[in-house]
Amino acid sequence: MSMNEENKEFRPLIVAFCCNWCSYAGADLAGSSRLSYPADVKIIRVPCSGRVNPMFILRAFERGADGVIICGCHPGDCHYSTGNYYARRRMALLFSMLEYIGVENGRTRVEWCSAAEGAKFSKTMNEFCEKIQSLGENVRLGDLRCKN
Amino acid sequence: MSMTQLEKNIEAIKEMSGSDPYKCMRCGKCTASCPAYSEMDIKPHQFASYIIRGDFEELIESKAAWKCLSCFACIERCPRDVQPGKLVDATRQMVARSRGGDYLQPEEVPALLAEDLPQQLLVSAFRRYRR
Amino acid sequence: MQKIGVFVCHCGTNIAATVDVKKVVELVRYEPGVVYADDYMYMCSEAGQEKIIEAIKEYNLTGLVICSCSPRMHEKTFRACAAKAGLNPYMVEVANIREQCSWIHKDKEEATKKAVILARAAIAKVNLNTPLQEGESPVTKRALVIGGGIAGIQTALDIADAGYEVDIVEKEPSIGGRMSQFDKTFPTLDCASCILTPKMVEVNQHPNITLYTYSEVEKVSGYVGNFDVDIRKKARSVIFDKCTGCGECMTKCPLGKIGNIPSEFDRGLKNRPAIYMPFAQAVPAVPVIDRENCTYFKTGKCGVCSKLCPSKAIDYEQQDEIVTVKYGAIVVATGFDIINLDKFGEYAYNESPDVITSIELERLMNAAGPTGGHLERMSDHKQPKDIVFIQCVGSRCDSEEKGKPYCSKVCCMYTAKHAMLIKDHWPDTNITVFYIDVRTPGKNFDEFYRRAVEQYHVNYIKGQVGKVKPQPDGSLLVQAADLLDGKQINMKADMVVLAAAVEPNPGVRKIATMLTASIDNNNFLTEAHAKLRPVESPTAGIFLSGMAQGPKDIPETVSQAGAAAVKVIGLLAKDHLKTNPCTAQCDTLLCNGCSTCANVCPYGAITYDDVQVMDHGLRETRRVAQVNLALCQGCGACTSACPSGAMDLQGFSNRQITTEVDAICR
Amino acid sequence: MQELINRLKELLADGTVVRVIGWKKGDMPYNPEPAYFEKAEDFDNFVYDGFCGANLSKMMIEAAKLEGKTAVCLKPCDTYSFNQLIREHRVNRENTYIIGVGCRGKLDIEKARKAGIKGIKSIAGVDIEGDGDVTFDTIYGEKKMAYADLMLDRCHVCKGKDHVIFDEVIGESKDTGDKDRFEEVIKIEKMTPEERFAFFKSELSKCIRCNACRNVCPACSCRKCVFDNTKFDSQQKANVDSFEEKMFHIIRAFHVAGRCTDCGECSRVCPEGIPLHLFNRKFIKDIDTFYGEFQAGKDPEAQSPLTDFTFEDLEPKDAVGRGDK
Amino acid sequence: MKYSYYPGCTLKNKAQDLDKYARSSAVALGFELVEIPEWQCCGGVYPLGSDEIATKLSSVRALNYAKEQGQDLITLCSACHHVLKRVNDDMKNVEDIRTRANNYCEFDEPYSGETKVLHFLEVLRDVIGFDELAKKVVNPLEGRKIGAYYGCLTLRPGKILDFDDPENPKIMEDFIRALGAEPVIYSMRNECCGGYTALKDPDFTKQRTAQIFDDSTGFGADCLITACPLCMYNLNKSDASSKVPVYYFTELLAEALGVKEGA
Repeated sequence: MSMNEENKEFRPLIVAFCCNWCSYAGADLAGSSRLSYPADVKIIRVPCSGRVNPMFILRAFERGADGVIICGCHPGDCHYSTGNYYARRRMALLFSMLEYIGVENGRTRVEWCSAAEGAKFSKTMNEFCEKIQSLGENVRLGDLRCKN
Repeated sequence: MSMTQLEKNIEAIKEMSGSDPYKCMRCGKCTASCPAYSEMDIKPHQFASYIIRGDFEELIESKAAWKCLSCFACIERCPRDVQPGKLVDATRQMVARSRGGDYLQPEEVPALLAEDLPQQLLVSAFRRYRR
Repeated sequence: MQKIGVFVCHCGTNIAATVDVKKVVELVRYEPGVVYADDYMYMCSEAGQEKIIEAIKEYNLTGLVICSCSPRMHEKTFRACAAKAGLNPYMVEVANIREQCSWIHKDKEEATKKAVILARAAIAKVNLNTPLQEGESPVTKRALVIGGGIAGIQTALDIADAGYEVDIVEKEPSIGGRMSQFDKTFPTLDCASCILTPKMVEVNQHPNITLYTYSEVEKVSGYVGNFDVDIRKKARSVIFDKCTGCGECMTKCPLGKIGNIPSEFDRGLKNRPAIYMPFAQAVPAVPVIDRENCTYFKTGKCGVCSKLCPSKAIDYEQQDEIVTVKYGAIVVATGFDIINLDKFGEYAYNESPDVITSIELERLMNAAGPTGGHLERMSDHKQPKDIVFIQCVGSRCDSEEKGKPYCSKVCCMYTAKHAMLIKDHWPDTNITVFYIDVRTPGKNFDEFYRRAVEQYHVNYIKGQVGKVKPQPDGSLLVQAADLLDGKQINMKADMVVLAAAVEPNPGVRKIATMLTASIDNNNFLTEAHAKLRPVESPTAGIFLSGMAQGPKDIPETVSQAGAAAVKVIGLLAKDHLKTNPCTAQCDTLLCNGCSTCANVCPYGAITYDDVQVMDHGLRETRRVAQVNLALCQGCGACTSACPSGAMDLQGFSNRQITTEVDAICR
Repeated sequence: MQELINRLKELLADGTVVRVIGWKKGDMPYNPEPAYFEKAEDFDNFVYDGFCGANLSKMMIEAAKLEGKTAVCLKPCDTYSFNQLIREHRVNRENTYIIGVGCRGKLDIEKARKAGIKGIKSIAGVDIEGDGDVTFDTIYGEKKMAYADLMLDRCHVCKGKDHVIFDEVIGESKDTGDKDRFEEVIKIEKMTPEERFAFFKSELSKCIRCNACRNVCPACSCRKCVFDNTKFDSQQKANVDSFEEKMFHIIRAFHVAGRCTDCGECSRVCPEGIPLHLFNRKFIKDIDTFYGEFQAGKDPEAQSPLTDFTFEDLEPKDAVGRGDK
Repeated sequence: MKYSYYPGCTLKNKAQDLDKYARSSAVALGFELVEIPEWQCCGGVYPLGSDEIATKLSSVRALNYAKEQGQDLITLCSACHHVLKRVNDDMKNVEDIRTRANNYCEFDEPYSGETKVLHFLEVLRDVIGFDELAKKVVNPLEGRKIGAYYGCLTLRPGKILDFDDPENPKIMEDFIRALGAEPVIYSMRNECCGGYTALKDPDFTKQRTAQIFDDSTGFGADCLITACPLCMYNLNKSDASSKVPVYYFTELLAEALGVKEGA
């Protein structure tokens, strides 16, 4: 498919990690409410935002993702009590590091989204796609060793 | 988080006084403890709310700051660690720094001097009343 | 290599209108591992499931990918379907092409493309799926309740009434807890012992309840359904079966008259003998000897109680005894006490005997209390005319040094109660209450408080007290603020009552550690979910009842006790517990033994053991993580914390998620 | 140094320990290397001077498994690493005898080379007790450098002169810190994203994946590195290789975040001179700013910031763009 | 035992009694007060703004001097005690103040709160011990009922001064017992005398001191002791009907130790 589309306008590739209990359900609600967002977003279901290993995020970027978003239960609402608190620290540090090495801000995002927030989920994804669209293709994060 | 101008001013007072007026829960223990209560036009517990509202002018013009004994009773007993006495000190600083409105002028001193007056009194009055 | 079947659902037109279902089938057919791909109108229907079962049999499928609605909708259905055909249910993955694709996209080409990618990710994942077995663990049909106050009593009674055996462990010589010290209860003003004592008797007589009083939990091991608990029965020095509870020993103990042993139950307002029951209605009605103070134990001389006991029940040689019992569930109902007031010197609690705490006031008003229910000053035994109540002493403080950050919740109501009770008995008393806020959420609560003001004319003043000054004439000068009227108040009082903050029983920290139940900064036990699982600890099989979980009044405690009992009954009703197979697993060869994972596990499911491992022919003893599968809930926090990648999560393994990422980014 | 040698010999002789980990003379006066000493005569080669920068704590992971106690010489900053290893249950404290050795800053021969000193025959003034300049006897004659000018960068941000864990201390230490620990990090933070990217690109592209940083790092003590196991492979090793190649230093820095004591060994051993500590120090700075000051290894009981949280923690979105305000 | 001694301005002048009796008592108790050379006034008040540096420097210099001598620093005046302890706490715990103060002072080695500041009473309690002090008393003050007047600056802020329980102190009462007299406990003992407002509102301080005398004598005190020259001044100025004599605590100490005359 990709062959004949190369010259078309840039469409970002976005990976979304959603926790099973809140944000994945929020995404389902967005779906059943027909609140659309771009097809660029592909969701991976994880049990908890605390399950998201920074390796997964870096892996996605290295494989060509242009943006990665992690969605979890609101702080205080984690199905497993505390998973999102650890995720929050982990992601804060990772994002700050990515900024530090010169990656554009905004390619990564964390959003807390409950099972009832279908509208918020859709709005978040629309915003995020727009942001990535404006940043363009991810070049810097493809190779952090920066050899190429 | 972006701040309003008022919040920025309060932040500066927080910095200067080492005390956070937002922590005040209006229990009044400071006012209950204050030995100089009767002398003060703005009461100790009101310092926090005046600052939060941004009524700096009124604070600066009040007599209260000069009536506080700096006895630390409110600082010691405040359950919220607001330490109103420090806000009072900050007010004195605001006055001194903003307009040099010192409460004590050097030329007043000779008339006030008593023979057995200890140096400690003069020194501390100068510090408290003046920049 | 897996043999995967892919089934793409039309969901009527729900999917098919936006996703070219046929094209999806064509495009995924040649994905690695896929041996069969087909579509159908309604995959979840009877006929759709039949189609799946047939394909599994015909193509010997080892894995399934269903491209349909959300797994939250039908994952269970398709897993059951796979199981019907003899396939492990955990070999099924669902690609969500409805909620997360067809319903939100309009462009058919785009939606089809995305559906294919989602299918590919699911296929890649199934390639790495392994069959998982739900574990089973048996359930011991007996519950332990730690703490014999109203919370523990109610929980135990409810469990016992449902037909299960319950043991109560209480560290004091009698059950009854704080409530037994109270005089009356709000908002109805019924007498506390009138409603509590019958329950205490019921506990004692219930065939399903065993009481361990004067006992403590010593050690806990095991996990939900299978706890082993060591209980230390402290030596009572009185033979339980022989004692008739006649009380002769207590009346004759020489220390009762001349000794200076403050009664714990009466909060030191009265002394007690060395052999004692905390109070007259104690359950069990068997005294204990306080060995630290007993003359016989100190000097070897005396022995009056032994000589006088008509049933020869005194045994000075008795030793502590440890019993080990198995339980399926444990309820923590360790209750509360009030804080130490040493840090509040400004209220002169330590200087003046006429400054008392609310619990002391309860004792002073109680007909069975040290003054026989007559309210008097401890200094001169005169009846106080002017009484000042100070609220929030040690509650709502900012720093740990000062007090507690939380609202103790019960003080506003019991102070209104105290005020009204005093006015009922001695109407000419002047009562002033200094408060910061009066908090009365609860049924009939605000009405109760208003009654104190409107009918009893209790003087409520908004403002805290700065200092209580004992005066040369024996009165107390209360220096306070009236914030609403803008006044500093200096008033004389005969008695000052402090509403001291509540805090969890100090022993709870040790117990929580033994149970691996988490505890917050204030030593309150944490619930598994603040809203949805309020009576369960995050540690499976541990339940919470009463003040141990947070400040609450008696009605709330009783309802929470009942709720905890229901959860226990629900657990004990099962013969076996199914365990979630999507649990963490530790690769012992990779584990560093660093404990990082155990630090983030919310369920205490990870322990560390020294085990023998063979690593490249080398036999070594290593400290490695072990996951207790009965406790693990599969959140995966450990996997992200593990630096070496030794910890992995079944069903959501590192490789599975990585491969999904790869498939999406391909 | 003689006092240290005497004491070590004594410990061996009286059976307190059965071996010692210290430094032995290298082929040049500026490259001593870590070594085991088991007999009195081994000490003929023992050296402890300004060039003994190596952090020996990591060696204790294996050494403490051996029969009998091992004495290890640790400088003040090394003891932080050792403490961190205790926290992670990686060393057996019981089997370790810690000699806290004095330190007045460790030296970097590259500094001399950069100052144009070549053809070194011998070096004087690097003894642990002295406090004068360093004198190089070179084939071009005698050259002098101030001790501080020759110090490793990491010693300019010294953690202090105190050993945080030891059985005994021999020799005096000096706090050689005279620079702000985060000065370099702040400098980078102040660049534009493009400049930052260019900077790291030029640095990281030098990496030859020799693994020296990983091997020397006391926090990188996994039995098997995640890059060497197959836990994150999706299909085959080839894929992983490229991932590993590209992301190695970021992932490594993240893995040691909250555990790295900032001992600076990674940068010291890098044959390409990549300032790898800049990654670790960025994490440390962020942790300090976001969650309160934390020094790994200071208190073996303290909870690591990544396995801890507060309800009011900073949101990830507020962790970035801080420089823009 | 040698201590660095910071007398402060008032003790060199109006409160010479406080100073001289302390010196003679110290000799009798076997420790030495070595006056810091060229000390400067502490300012009498801890700086009002936490961002002020200059006003803290005289204290920092005195503290650093004691550190260089390897001695603890003793004060007698309650104001000096208050200021020195608070500045020392800043130097120990507030990085910004520490850095800036050190930048000004340029000591050989930066000062970061190493010196231990002790009030003379703390030395009696924690080093000598009140039981040991009692043994050295030659003229026990038997039959005297003495009220300790603490005031504010010796006690508060309690956390930083770490002198005694600020609401319910007992160090001076224990001291009185050690001298053989009976302490009188009354609640005004830690309430402010009016302090420096005596300069402009002498009537107010008179109200305060009257309350102090009323309360203490109500409980039976026949005299008061204090450690503060300013309290002493205000109490002496009182025209309360209940007024009783006020002494510096060191004067009674010297008397009990039998060294008052030679002082």
